[in-house]
Amino acid sequence: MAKITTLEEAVCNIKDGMTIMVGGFLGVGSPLGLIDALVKKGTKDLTLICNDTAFPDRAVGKMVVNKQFKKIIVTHIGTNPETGRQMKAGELEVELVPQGTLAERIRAGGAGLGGFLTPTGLGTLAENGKKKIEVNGKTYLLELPIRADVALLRAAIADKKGNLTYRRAARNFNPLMAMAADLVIVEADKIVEIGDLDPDQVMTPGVVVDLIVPRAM
Amino acid sequence: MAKITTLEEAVCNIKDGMTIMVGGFLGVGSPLGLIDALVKKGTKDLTLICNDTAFPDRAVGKMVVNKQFKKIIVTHIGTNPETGRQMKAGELEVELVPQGTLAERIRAGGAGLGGFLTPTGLGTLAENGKKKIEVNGKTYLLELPIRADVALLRAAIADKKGNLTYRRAARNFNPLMAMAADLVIVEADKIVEIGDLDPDQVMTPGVVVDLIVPRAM
Amino acid sequence: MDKKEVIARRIARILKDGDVVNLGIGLPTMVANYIPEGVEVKLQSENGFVGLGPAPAPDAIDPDIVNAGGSPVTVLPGGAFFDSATSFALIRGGHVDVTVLGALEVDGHGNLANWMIPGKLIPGMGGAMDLVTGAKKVIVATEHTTKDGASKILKQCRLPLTGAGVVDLIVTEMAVMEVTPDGLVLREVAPGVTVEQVKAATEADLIIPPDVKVMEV
Amino acid sequence: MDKKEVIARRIARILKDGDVVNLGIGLPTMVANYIPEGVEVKLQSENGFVGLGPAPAPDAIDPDIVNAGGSPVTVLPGGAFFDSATSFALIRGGHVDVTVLGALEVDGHGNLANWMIPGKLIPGMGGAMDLVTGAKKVIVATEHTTKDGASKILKQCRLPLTGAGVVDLIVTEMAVMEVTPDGLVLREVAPGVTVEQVKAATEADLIIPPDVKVMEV
Repeated sequence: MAKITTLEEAVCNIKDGMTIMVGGFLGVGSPLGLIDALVKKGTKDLTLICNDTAFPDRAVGKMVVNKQFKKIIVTHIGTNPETGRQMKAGELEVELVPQGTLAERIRAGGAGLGGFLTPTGLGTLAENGKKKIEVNGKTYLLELPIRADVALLRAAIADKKGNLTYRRAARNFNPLMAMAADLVIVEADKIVEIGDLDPDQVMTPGVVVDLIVPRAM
Repeated sequence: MAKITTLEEAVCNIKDGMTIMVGGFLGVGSPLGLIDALVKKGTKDLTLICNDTAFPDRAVGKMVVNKQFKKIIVTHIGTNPETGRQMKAGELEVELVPQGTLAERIRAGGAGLGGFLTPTGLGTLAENGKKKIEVNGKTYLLELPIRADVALLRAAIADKKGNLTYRRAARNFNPLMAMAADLVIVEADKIVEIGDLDPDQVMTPGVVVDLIVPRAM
Repeated sequence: MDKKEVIARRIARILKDGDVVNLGIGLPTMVANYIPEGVEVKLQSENGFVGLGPAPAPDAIDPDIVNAGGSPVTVLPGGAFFDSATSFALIRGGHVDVTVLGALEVDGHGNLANWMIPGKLIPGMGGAMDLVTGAKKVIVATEHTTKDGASKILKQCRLPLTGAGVVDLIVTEMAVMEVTPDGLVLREVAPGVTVEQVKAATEADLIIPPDVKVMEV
Repeated sequence: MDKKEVIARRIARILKDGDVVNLGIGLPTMVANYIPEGVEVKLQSENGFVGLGPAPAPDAIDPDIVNAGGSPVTVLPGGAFFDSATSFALIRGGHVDVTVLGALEVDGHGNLANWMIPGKLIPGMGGAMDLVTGAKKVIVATEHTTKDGASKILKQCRLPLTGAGVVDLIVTEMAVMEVTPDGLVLREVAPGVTVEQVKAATEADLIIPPDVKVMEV
């Protein structure tokens, strides 16, 4: 059973040095209240797994500005100049991953797979350090699964068992990350009773969700 | 744009010797009308990719009885004695695949992946002929993607762009197979106008669907 | 009390409130009937849902809601349906706490054979190989001996394996045995059964600790 | 006519009715404005949907509906949202017919560089590496030369690649060029531009067939 709690209590589970996954794409679909609570708490030396670092004044971008990350694993940092500045200054380690590969690595982490073969990135810097495997005369990169200590997600609706739905393009990485972390914390726009969601329309089954907080803003 | 057609016209696309994927789990979620049309047409030497061979009088089980397959790739044949009989008599080649591996192979086929590493089947006959790959000290089997010429699916609702929803446990392999065949034919319980489905509730995007037929029974 | 009922009752008491549990077809399914008051487990069905409920009244059967054996069941409030890849992502990814399966043979090394008898019976592995690989705890529910009185708890499985070294606990009508790194440990004997009787009926070597308990059923 | 408009207009006329198309941020996005009457393309947005529609009126912005650049857009009737893994399954799996991307450099071997300038600008690859790998047709939309007048159509890319040998067609304000196994073929020149002018502005070797056409824009 997922437990309903507050933003402040929820982020107490995140300790210095942990790896966190945060849903969202340029902040759309990110759990903004949880992020603000983390900014306030000042948790540091975190590793971030996220699509991007958003903008300096938005979503995980605020945590970049607040220097809470020692490493980030993302597909794109172009919208947040502070990320690039910290990277160049040697203050932040940045691992850039092709977006489809990042999504699939997170999925593999949640699905108990040891990795997957993708053609993406062949002949580019994305090859570096990766094993190449040939299958039926075609070459692929072996990409490895990725998991986090904590996933921070935004849902549109959560029922009290933790079943989730997402809205529009705010879905993005959220359902994948829900499967791939030891602790899954969801900020939900709306919390409903058990039975209020049609079981066909649940996008993340509640069995993987640990904590739910009502949306902050 | 998906085209709405008849059962008979739809199955004309399936030629002797082709590989077909058929949705369903013990017949639940199988496109029963399309299967009956194929039985009537008598298309033969087919290769089947499906969870199971259902029952002698139900779903793809009827096609087994009608001797339309030269090979089947399934997870389970125990509910259809005719499958076992043909296998023992050397009339039918049977490749048994663990269910999670079959699902993932179909998904990989539709997602452009060259394969994936799974711990399932290690130390069993499922290892046979497969490459083993070690990742971080753990051993996995390399499983390869699988695709078909044609996928035959059952949906609950299709809109006229081919967007699909499935109902209850009739979903099973259908959304995976929708991505993994050159031609995708859907038997839909109900066909609705474009715009009638909420874009959040679509389970298979219409861009992968080719033909829709109204449910036969 | 019937042998099967003894086994099902004992296993039911192992399940903890909140556990996500997958029950195999046959004897394992009976476990659901004996779950203690106040313990709520979430039953996962590998054909694609969590929240599996009891069989419906004959006039309330929904043909799209079946368990992995194809029998009509219900979905409880707060349940959720998903496709086969997601179902096995849950299973392989360690999101299922307990799986209970039957056995043709099981041994002291935690090996399990339950999917084929070469030349005789080849039903297929269905989802069993994934379940024994992915579930956090694997419990084998089996009668202690075959109809002919031969032990099913062997020194070493002779039939093709479903999984190698995967079993945690074996529960029979005579005993509860735990697979440990040191070997198979006898934890409990059924009421009225002696340790000597269990040893005599067991081909595997049993470690007998000083505190063997009497099984509560 | 503005250079960018020339390029966008020319590419728009390449798209066929029913094509699934992914348009990169910036110039490629402009292509959507010039799609000919009677041609309906389905725009895919890698952050998770198909059926991307035009920007909304300022008072009709839905913060959860943005394109891959984070700008507010709309969803057309018959659109569908999905998670990032599904989005890239569509892209990598060959379900996207055409992708249009910008370039920092592109060369006669079909190599494309558009994601970083070492030591200067490292925005990241986002979804570009997957798009060039997976889409059936890769069209580069770029001005022919840099602001300093240097050719962007090189003999060999010097910047880190986004994809190796992936580009099918290059469209600039001066010319349409096709990447073939024999080399880069000049197919069209813009009205008022001579073949000699194109050759002078192009570092790559151009194959000039006898039937170079005048670009219709």
